[in-house]
Amino acid sequence: MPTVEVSFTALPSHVRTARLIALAVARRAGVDEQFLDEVRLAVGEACSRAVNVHQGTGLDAPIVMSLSDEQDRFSVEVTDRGPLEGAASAPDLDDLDAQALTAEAESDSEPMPDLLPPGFGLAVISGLVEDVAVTSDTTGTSVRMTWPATDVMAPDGR
Amino acid sequence: MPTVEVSFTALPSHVRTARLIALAVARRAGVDEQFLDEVRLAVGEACSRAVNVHQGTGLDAPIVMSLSDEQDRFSVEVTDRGPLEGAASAPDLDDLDAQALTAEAESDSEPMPDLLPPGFGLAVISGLVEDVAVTSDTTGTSVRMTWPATDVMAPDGR
Amino acid sequence: MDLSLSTRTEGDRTVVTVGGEIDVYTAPKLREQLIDLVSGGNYHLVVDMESVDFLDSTGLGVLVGGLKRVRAHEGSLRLVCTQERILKIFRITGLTKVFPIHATVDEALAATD
Amino acid sequence: MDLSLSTRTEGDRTVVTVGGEIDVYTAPKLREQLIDLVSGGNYHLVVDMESVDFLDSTGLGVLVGGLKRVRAHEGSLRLVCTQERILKIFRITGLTKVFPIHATVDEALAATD
Ligand SMILES: Nc1ncnc2c1ncn2[C@@H]1O[C@H](COP(=O)(O)OP(=O)(O)O)[C@@H](O)[C@H]1O
Ligand SMILES: Nc1ncnc2c1ncn2[C@@H]1O[C@H](COP(=O)(O)OP(=O)(O)O)[C@@H](O)[C@H]1O
Repeated sequence: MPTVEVSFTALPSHVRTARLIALAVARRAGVDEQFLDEVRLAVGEACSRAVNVHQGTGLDAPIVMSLSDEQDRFSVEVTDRGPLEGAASAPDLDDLDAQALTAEAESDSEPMPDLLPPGFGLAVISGLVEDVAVTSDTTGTSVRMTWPATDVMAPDGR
Repeated sequence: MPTVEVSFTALPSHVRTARLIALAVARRAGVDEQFLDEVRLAVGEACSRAVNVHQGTGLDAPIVMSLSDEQDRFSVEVTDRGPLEGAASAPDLDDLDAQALTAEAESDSEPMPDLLPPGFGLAVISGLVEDVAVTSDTTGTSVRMTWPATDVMAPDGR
Repeated sequence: MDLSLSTRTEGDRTVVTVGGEIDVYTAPKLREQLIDLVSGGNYHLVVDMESVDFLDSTGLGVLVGGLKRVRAHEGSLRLVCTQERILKIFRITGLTKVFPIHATVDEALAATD
Repeated sequence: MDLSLSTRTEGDRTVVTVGGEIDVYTAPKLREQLIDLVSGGNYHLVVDMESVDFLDSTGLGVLVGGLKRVRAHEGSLRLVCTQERILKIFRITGLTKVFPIHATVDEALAATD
């Protein structure tokens, strides 16, 4: 099983560590330089989202990030124990600017104008990464992102 | 709990990934440049040893590497599910050259002259790292190594 | 890399120079800075992002929050950014239509649209 | 970084130039190379480690194995290494007393002790 699993409690500082780890392993797995920024940003979004879900629902369980390096693909799967944002609330990216402007009218009454709509992180991931799969059931939600890689680490590659 | 856990099946290629991860996180945790080579080598030795133990005893369980960044210390603990090499077989480092030379006399009859004595990896770690603790019980063995760090990632450091 | 922040006044505008990573871990620090500025009566902000090397949606949220706060006082929030990898996230989220984005601090200071 | 290996002949000696990381993952490749050379009758080896950036005890084991193999044929195995971080592991394991370690390939080729 060519998978390494990283698990961490739902803290913002661990998101940075997870991002750093994913970036280092992606580079080592032969993911092309042109995709590394994408890996860094998308993994960060997926982990931030998971941390927010756990913190928001008071879940103590760890977030799990699995890194797989198979053949010519490098995948990162981030799994939490919480629910997926309802499809109803998933924002239309084309609409975000409109939403931002609308919200502004009521900004004085809004206690947290910094909060973007739920599902924003997932929308960014979808806008960024070509190969994304989001699955969710009663045990939790998982976001799996895949990038092309030259398999420099293949066991038969020596 | 400021700990990130990395788990991986007992394969040599994962030792490299674990080493890369430990190095990246150590650097991020503020471990001084002068210790980074030591972290890289010692973590590699600890993981190689654990992989050998699992492979040698046919254990399927993953190896677990825990990274903790607490106050001014950075610790890496590598845990396996196997036994510790008997103290009787632990080599005296000063003696290794003698052992190497002795073994050479019988090298033609030796099928694997590349194998260093069991406990060699642990001996290297002890020779290298100032703060090491090895514990072992019926559930497995763990090697914990600690280095000084400036706590750049402290949650209250922002 | 942690977040670095510094501010200076240029006429009626305040330039906030941000460096490092703006993410779920550091965004609260930037958020506080923007709130402090607005509370102190600084309603025309120029956020210089040329030294930012990472920005995620939490960071975007804080910038949108800052924009809402200054607009509540008829103010402005302009960004300075030429880095393609940072611009990309504004583009895919459609926020290029919300923020005036300038190539230099001078251009942002001179802008009046 | 993976292991790189190349060999060339200089008189009665064979120079093996090694680069990258010698560890539990790549050591088998170096081991095969040394076994092949000895099987092919090359008993005087110079292993140039100047481009090695990582060496662990598995790698040391392979070098010790190579030394045993050539000595079984009255041969020699000399190392070329000036990098402090690589030398350190030879020193803490006492293997500096087992391997002749030279500063340059030329010095290793000229050595006859
Ligand atoms: N734009 C980039 N593209 C690819 N790799 C990068 C980029 N920026 C930084 N890196 C690399 O990512 C790793 C982490 O960098 P970064 O996240 O910027 O620093 P930090 O780890 O302090 O947050 C480093 O190895 C760095 O060289
Ligand atoms: N001697 C060293 N001391 C500290 N860091 C190093 C050293 N050599 C390499 N590194 C760093 O360690 C990381 C992994 O490097 P290395 O292990 O040499 O390459 P690879 O990851 O391909 O094996 C890289 O970020 C590199 O910059």
